[in-house]
Parts: sequence; C-alpha cells; structure tokens
Amino acid sequence: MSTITYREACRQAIRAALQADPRCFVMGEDVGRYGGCYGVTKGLLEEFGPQRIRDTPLAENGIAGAGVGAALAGLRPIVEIMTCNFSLLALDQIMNNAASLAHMSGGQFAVPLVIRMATGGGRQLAAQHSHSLEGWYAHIPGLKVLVPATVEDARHMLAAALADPNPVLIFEHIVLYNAEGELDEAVSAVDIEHAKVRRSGTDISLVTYGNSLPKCLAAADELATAGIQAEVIDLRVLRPLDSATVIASVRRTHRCLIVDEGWRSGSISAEIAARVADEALYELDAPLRRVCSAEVPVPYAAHMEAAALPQVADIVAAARALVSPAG
Amino acid sequence: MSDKLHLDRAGLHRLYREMQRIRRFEARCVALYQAQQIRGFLHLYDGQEAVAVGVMSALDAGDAVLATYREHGHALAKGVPMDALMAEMLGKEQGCCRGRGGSMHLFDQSRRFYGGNAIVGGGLPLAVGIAMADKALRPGAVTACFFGEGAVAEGAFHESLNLAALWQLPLLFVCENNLYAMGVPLAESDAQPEVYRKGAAYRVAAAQVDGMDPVKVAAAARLAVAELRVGRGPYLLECRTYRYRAHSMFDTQAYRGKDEVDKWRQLDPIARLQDWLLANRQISAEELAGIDAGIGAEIDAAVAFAEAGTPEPLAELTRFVLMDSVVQEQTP
Amino acid sequence: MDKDEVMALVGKVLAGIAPEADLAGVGDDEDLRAALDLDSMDFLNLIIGLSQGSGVAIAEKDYPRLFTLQGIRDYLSA
Amino acid sequence: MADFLMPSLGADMETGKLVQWLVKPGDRVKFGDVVAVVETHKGAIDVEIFLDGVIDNLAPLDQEVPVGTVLATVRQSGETAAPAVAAVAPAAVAAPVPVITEVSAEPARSAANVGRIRISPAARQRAQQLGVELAALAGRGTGEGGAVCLRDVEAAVSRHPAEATAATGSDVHRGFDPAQMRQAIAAAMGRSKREIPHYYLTDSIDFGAAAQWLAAWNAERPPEQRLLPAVLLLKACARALLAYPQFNGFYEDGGFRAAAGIHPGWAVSLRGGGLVAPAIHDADRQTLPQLMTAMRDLVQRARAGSLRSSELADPSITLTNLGERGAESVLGVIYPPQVAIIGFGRVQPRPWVVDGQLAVRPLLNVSLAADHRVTDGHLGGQLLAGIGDALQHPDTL
Repeated sequence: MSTITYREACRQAIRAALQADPRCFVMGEDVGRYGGCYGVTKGLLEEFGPQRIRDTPLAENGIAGAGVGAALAGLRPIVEIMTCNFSLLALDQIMNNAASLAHMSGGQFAVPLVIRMATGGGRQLAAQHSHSLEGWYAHIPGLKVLVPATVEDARHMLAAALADPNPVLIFEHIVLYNAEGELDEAVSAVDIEHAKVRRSGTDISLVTYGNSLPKCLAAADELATAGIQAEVIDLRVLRPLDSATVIASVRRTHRCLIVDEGWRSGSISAEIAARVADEALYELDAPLRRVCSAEVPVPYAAHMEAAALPQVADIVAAARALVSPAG
Repeated sequence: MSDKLHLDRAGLHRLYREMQRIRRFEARCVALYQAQQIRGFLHLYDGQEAVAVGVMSALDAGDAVLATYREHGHALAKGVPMDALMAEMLGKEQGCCRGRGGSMHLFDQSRRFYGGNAIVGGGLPLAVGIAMADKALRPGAVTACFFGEGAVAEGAFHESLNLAALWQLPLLFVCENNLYAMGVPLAESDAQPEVYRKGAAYRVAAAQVDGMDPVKVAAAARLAVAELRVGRGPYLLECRTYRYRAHSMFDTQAYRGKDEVDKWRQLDPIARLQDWLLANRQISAEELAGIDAGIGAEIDAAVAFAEAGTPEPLAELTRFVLMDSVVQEQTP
Repeated sequence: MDKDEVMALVGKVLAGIAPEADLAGVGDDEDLRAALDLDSMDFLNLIIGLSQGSGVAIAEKDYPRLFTLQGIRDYLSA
Repeated sequence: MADFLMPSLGADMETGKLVQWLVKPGDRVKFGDVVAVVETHKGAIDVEIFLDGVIDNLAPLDQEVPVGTVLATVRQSGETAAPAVAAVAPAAVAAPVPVITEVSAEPARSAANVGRIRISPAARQRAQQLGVELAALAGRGTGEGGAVCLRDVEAAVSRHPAEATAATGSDVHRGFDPAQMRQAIAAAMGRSKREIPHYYLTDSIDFGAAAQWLAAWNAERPPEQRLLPAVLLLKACARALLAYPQFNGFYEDGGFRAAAGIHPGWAVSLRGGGLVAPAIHDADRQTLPQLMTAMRDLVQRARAGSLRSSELADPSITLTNLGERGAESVLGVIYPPQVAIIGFGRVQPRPWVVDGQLAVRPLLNVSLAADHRVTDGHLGGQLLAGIGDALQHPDTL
C-alpha cells in the first residue's frame, strides 16, 4: 500500500502505457511544455520526447479527429481535451466518426482511441469549465465512458481502455486530482465493465460515480450514526452501464438514491432511475429519488457554486427522507 | 492535352476506362434509384470523374484515401469491387459495408479506402491522423483526402491544414472545386475564392489545376505525391471541376442557368479524352468498343450480384456497435 | 372408548383425509397407508384426528403401532 | 374503469371457465381479494383480483374463454357510480356521507389518498404474497409521507396472522378432471423435454442428524405441532437456493430471470392421479412451524381443489419428495419456465462409512434436474452439497 494523489495515479498510468507500447502517444493542448492544464502530464515530455508527448494547437476538433485517424491506421493515441466543455468543439469527430465508423463500415474498422478529459465543478471555474457532460456521451452507442473515482481506477483504467478496440472516453474530475488514496500495489489491473459496491449497507442504495463518490461515502458515514446503513455503488463505467450491480443492490436495500453531478433533466441519473423502475419496481419500498446539480450554468461565486452542486448534506437529507419512519 | 506528363498508351486507356466505369456505374444507379431499388441520398459524381481518376493514377495500393458523400467514383478508382459497391447501394449483406453505410458511407479496409463521410469537412482531421500513423509506421505512404470547396469554410479544413503543415505530414489535400456548395456559389461563401491560395497562409505547397482534364490532374498529382513521398510536407491541390447534375438526386437548380451547365458539358473529360485518343490514333474504334463492352458486362454482373444479394439478418442489428478486436491494419 | 367408538372415529377422520376410501374393504391387519394410499401428511393428519377425537396422547415413536385398524383399536381402547 | 381479465395462471394455460363468482355486482373489491373460481385444466382455482374498487358487469358462468377475456369491470376510486347501481340504491343517494367505510377506522394520514392506498411497490407485492389485505394496512404506513412499506406489511403479519389472511370460502364443487390434468401435464412435460436441455445430478445425504433432531422436537409436542421430515427438506432447499439463486427463477425470452423471492412449488400428488406443485411463498423467511402450517394448508387445499391463482403462477422451482413409502430416488422433469427441480427419495437405513468405520445410517437420495442453458453441473453439485450441509445442522434451519 502506498498513498498517492489521483493526479499522480493518472500520470503513472500514462507513463506505464507509453513504456508498454511504442504505438502509444499523448496529444493535446499544453500536454508537453506546460505539463498539462491540471498537471497530469508534467515531466512526461522530458521523459518521452515531443513525438510521444505532442503539444497541439488549440484545435479540439482537429486533434480529436487526428486521434481517430491515427487509431484507424495503427497507433494508440491518448488524446487529452482540457475540459469537457471544450470537447463540444470535438463532438463531431467523437460522435460522427469515432463512435460510428465501426458500425457504418460493417465492422471493417475499429477505433482504439482513448480521450481523456477533465470534468466537473467545485473549483470556482464558472460556467465554461465546470460542467459534467459524461452523461451526454453515455448516450452515444459505439463509445465507452469511464469515470474513475478512486486512485486505483485512475491508475489502472487507462490500460484497460487502451486494450479495448473501441473509442473510450475517460472523465477525470477536477476536484479529485488533489485527492489522496491508498494504492494497493498487489492490484495490477481493473475491469472496465462493472460497477462496484464501495460500501455495503442494508437500508438504501446510493448510486453514484466520480467526485460524488467521496460525497456519498461521507454521507453514508453520517447516516450510519443515525442508524441508517447505506450501500454505496460506484458506477465506474457509464457506458455500457452495469445495471445488474445497481439492480442487485436495490434488491437488497429496496431504496435507491442516485447522486449525479450532471443536470437532472435528461441525464444519466434519469437513465439509471428508469432502469431501476423497469427492472426492479416491485423491489422498491420508497420512491426513486435523485440528487443532481441545480439546472443552472455553474456560477462562479463560491456560495452559489456550492449550492448548485450536490453536497453531502443534500445526500444525507434525501436518504433520511426515504428511509426514516414518517413523522 | 498536357504534354508535361508522359503517359503510355495503356496508361491513357486506363484513364479513359476508369472514368467511363464511374459514369456508367452511376447512370445505372440513377435507373435503380428511380426504380426504388436504391434509396436515401444519392450524390452523383457526373462531370467530376477526371479528379478521382487522375489523382488515383498517382497513388499506390498502399496509399490511403478519404472522400466525401459524393464518393462512388473514388471508391471505384481506388479498386473497391463494383459488385460489392452495387450490393451496398441496394442495402445488401454482400455490400462493402453489409448495407449499413449506403451511398454516402462506402469503406474498404483492405484497400485503405477510409470512406465516405457525410459530414462536410469530417474526413479532414481523420486524414491528419492517418498520415501521422503512416509517417510513423509506413514510411513513403501517402494519404489523399478529397473534399469539396464547401468544406473550405469549415474549421476542420483550417485546423487540419495547420496540423498537417506543423507536423509535416504526407497528406495530399484534394479540393474538388465544383463551384457550388449545394446551391451557394463559392464567391458568396468565401472571401478568398481561389482555394489553392489558402495553402500559403499555412505554408502548405499548393497548386490549381483543370479538373476537367484527367491528364493534367494526373500530372499535378504525380508531382505532389513525389514531394510527399520524400517527406516534403503536405500539399494542397485545387481541381476546378463541375457537376452536371443536382446536388443530390434532384433539386431545382435555381442557383445556376442551363447555359452554364451546357458550357461545362463542352469540357466533358470523357468525351474530350476519347476524341483526343481517336484523333491521335492512340486508340482504335475496336479497342474503344471493347472497353465499353467490358464495362457494360461488369455493370450487368454487379447489378445481378447485388440483386441476388440477401438482406442482413435483423439479429445482427446491434453487431459492430462495439468491436471485439482491432482488425489487422494493412502494412505495406 | 370402546372398539365401535374407535372405528367410528377412524371412519370420520379418514373421510376428511381420503373421502373416497372404503374402510369396509380394508383388512384388520392390513397396513392402512398402503391400502388407502396415505402419505406422511395424510398419516400425520390421521394421528392428529385420532388424538384429538379420543383424548389419547400418541407419541411419535408409537406410530408403527397405529399402521393397522387392529393396532388403532388396541392402542386407543387400551 | 378497469377490466378484470381471465388471468394466465401458468405457461400452459390458454383458456379458463368461470364457474363461480364470489362477489356480486356493486361489491367493493380490494387488491388481492379472491373474487371468482375458474375451472382450468388443472382444476378449479381461486382467482384473485389485483384492482381496488367496485366490481360490476360480471361475465356469465360456465363459458370457456381465452386468457385475457374481460370477466368484469372495476370502478375505481373517484369514478362516478354506474347509473344502474345508483338506480337500485336510492338509500345511498340519500346518504351523502362515506361511501368507503371499511378502509380505516382511523383517519388516513393523507386525506388526498383515501381511495387508493399509498403503498410502495415492494410492500404491495409482499402483502399479496402473504395474503395481507391492503385495507388492513391503511393508515399504518411508516414510510415517507405515510406510505405503507415492507416493514408495515411484516408488522401486520406478526400482529394478526389469521386476521390478515384473506378468507376463502366456497361451496362450489371442487376437483380436478383427471383427463384434463393428464393432458396439461403431458403438454408441459412434453415442452420441457423438447426445449430444456436437462442435466441430472444425484447425491446421498446422511439424514441421521435431521432424524434425531426431528424425533426430539416431535417427542415434546402434540401431533398437531409435530413436523414432518419434508419441512426440513423444504427449508434446507430454500436456504441453499439463497446461496445459488441461479436455480430459482425462469428461463424466458432467451435468458434467465431470477425470481423475486424463493417460492418453491411443492409437488402434491392427488388422489386418483395427477399432480400439482403450488408455491410456498418466501420459504427461506419462514420458520419450520410456519412452513409446516403452510404445507399442511397447501396439501389440503390442493386436494380439495381450492388453490389460489398466485400459488399456481408463482413457483420459482419445483421440489418433489417421494416420502417414506416412495422409491429410492427420483429424476425430475423441469416445469417450464422454471429452470430446476429437486427430488428426494425415501429415507432408508444403509451401510455407510462414518469416521472410517462402517455404520448403518438413514440415507436420503437427493437429485437435481436443471436447465443447462442457465447452469452447469459444477454449480448444481454445489447446490446439492448446500442442501446436504444444511441438513447436518437441523437446529439452524
């Protein structure tokens, strides 16, 4: 066991990938000299040189598309998009090419491309750097969408993503970069198929991912002091969604609260709720409920931002309402 | 005709035959469309054949090609078998994409034909990436990316030109300037309607060529490809051409006059090459008849193959959304 | 309880368990379970009925003594 | 207005004949009430209704109709009375006060929800399984907003088990037509053998510990409180199925769907031939005396031909026990869409090696027939071992 930051875990993952496969390279805005907008790739230019840590112009669509082409023709690119808000400039290449080529070519082409991007709010970066768009991407057939929430997943999901023949999007939460966690050296790989039970409980299932995971774990601690045993599910992968793990948990607890930093309307949380209602309605002993971000572009001012994003107290209150006896 | 390029008799015949294959293949497609056997959008290349055939004559089998939604000609010229193309047009499992792509999404992995792209400018960034990979993995290989002049207004064009120049990629940008983006004339959409001049801003070597003359296109492409093969950066080739027909199967063509179309028809690449070959005794009437008969037989066979094809079982609907493995990339 | 009362009780209890059974055709020493196709649940119900109807406590280890009509008569009228 | 339809009580039921109505037009019915008797090829079945409201337009008796045919209409809360009812009940018009008097003596927590009880889906299902009338739960909800939730249903059962159980009563002639039943068995078993790739496993279980424990238990109790060995087998199976849920469910639409609870169908052979295997609901959660009561009740009603529709529709696996006079072992045929059947032969003394010494022990042969599309023999072996293990510790069952 060693304690490292999420950022360092991401960096170790990239370094290991570059060492393991000469076809692998990193490309993105300020990944080289600057060391990455969030410092993830710091030091890698010196170690691997400019051919493999490739600074690009500010051209999200161009570099995403170049990543697709390079993957088609035999390389294993890791494209970094600074923040998922910027990825909208690359959406054409991600959706119309990366996600569609395999199917529209009748299975002739695979696109083994990895795109990493920062997501989420909580650093007062306001409305063009704080949004959680992973749920949007999870709408698109042909993509895989990963949301590492632990240092272990940050360290090992990349290798699994690179080994996958499909385009894989990895969303790293900006608040998690500084988070520290225990990394078990005995673990050398993780899957990118299954959700995980991060804490067992009997009274309610908290279904979440990303930076809402530590919030849910903190909420579960608090609920435990009130005698409520919350089970916490870390989705880990938003597409394909592992509903089986969620449904199994709901069968145990009969209550489900979904916590998602994305907006509520038309969100991944809505998708999960629909699946639970579809597959486990008769297991439910309380309404399906969600804690999501307020439906506003994330504001700058600290108190406003905090109010806009899901917080531990919101999760605790919603869970208590679903579990506690009335009155 | 141009005398800058030495083409032997067989080479000239090949240019003629390839253009004629495309035109007659598409003519049959129109008939099948009107008989409702082909559906969806159908963008015809009628008039522009010299561009694809000319550029492709300068490429090798190991070179990569990307095109647009008007790509029947590029697919045929790149060597994609006509029966697989026709089966694709009819939506059959035997089609080159199992009937999933249709007219706008023709692909052939084994021939490095990266398609068909129905997003204007969508193929350009892809071409950058393919050229990056070739530069690393397949020294000497070249990527040719075809696009219309409408794509020049897209950000993807500028991003791609910049990236290719920055990284000195073996990428041939082929702009097929047929003067209209659907109905908008170039002069009304671009402040600089001389497309090749845009290369200079990115320090990309560029040239403009008569896209109605296959020999001139072939000569210009050969020159450009020679530069690319030795690593001298990307190249922008603007081919001035014209489509005789509507943007897709039919439109009112209110944006241009009939006399304009007639004027361009006088410059028809196939008719002019045929006349020139006969006048210069580079082909006999018998040889010409033989070529035409061969093409007719090939098209008949392709239609028969396509009509005999089967629809893909519905059970396979969601197949190939996610792949189980990476298809082996072709290495030269 | 005399023997006739015992037989009347057996008839009443069995009517609730195996309504179609005809006791007249069953020999005194015949195993009732085989003769009337009684399974474990039927037999337990017979014991319950006999015990409640006669007021006699019947231990489980004594069940084999009640497999025949003769045995039942002996056990309950003893 | 909602329709009450001829229910489907099993994969092999296509039609049914309405033979008795247990309600009359204008009666108030509640979710889970037994309202009619339907004759099927498996005999007469008590049919429950899963609607709340006032029943009307009862279909005539003695007609064979397809599953899904409307048998009656149910006017739900908030809908105005049908004109016919109002016309024959002028007194009700004169009295504007409560139409619904039986819902609850206490004021409901939510006045807006008088007509339809506020209850979670899980609690509704559990109430149905346990035969708890929803009306008995009104006003007792402790969930959010006063909703009835699982714990309230369970509390109701422990409070008044007898009162909570839905009453059934019928003087209609009950019974099974042997020829029809034989046809139904033939159809289901034929389909099973055609479609289900069975595999079979058998094992021997030392029944000594269980027999000893049972003798001690029964010695202290009057006959009506005694347990049969079958109850131990049932509970041991339920316990093992908890650990191996892959055997407890259904193969449908090309895939396995685990059942919501452990509801073993207990095979009951009928006098005069034939067989039914009605469900014992949530066998894993019941004590041995509860299971004994449930089994006794079920056997009696099965033979009397008064099973409830949910008992026929719900079995998630079948258990068959040949009993003390049965054969040594049985290899069962799966009842589709179930995916397994567990069989027990006769317990008999056999030479057996215990601690390296030859001993005479009461042995029990257990068998499993399971669907190879869902499980393999390896897992099946673990299931049987689990049953055997459970029977070595009868005091924990």
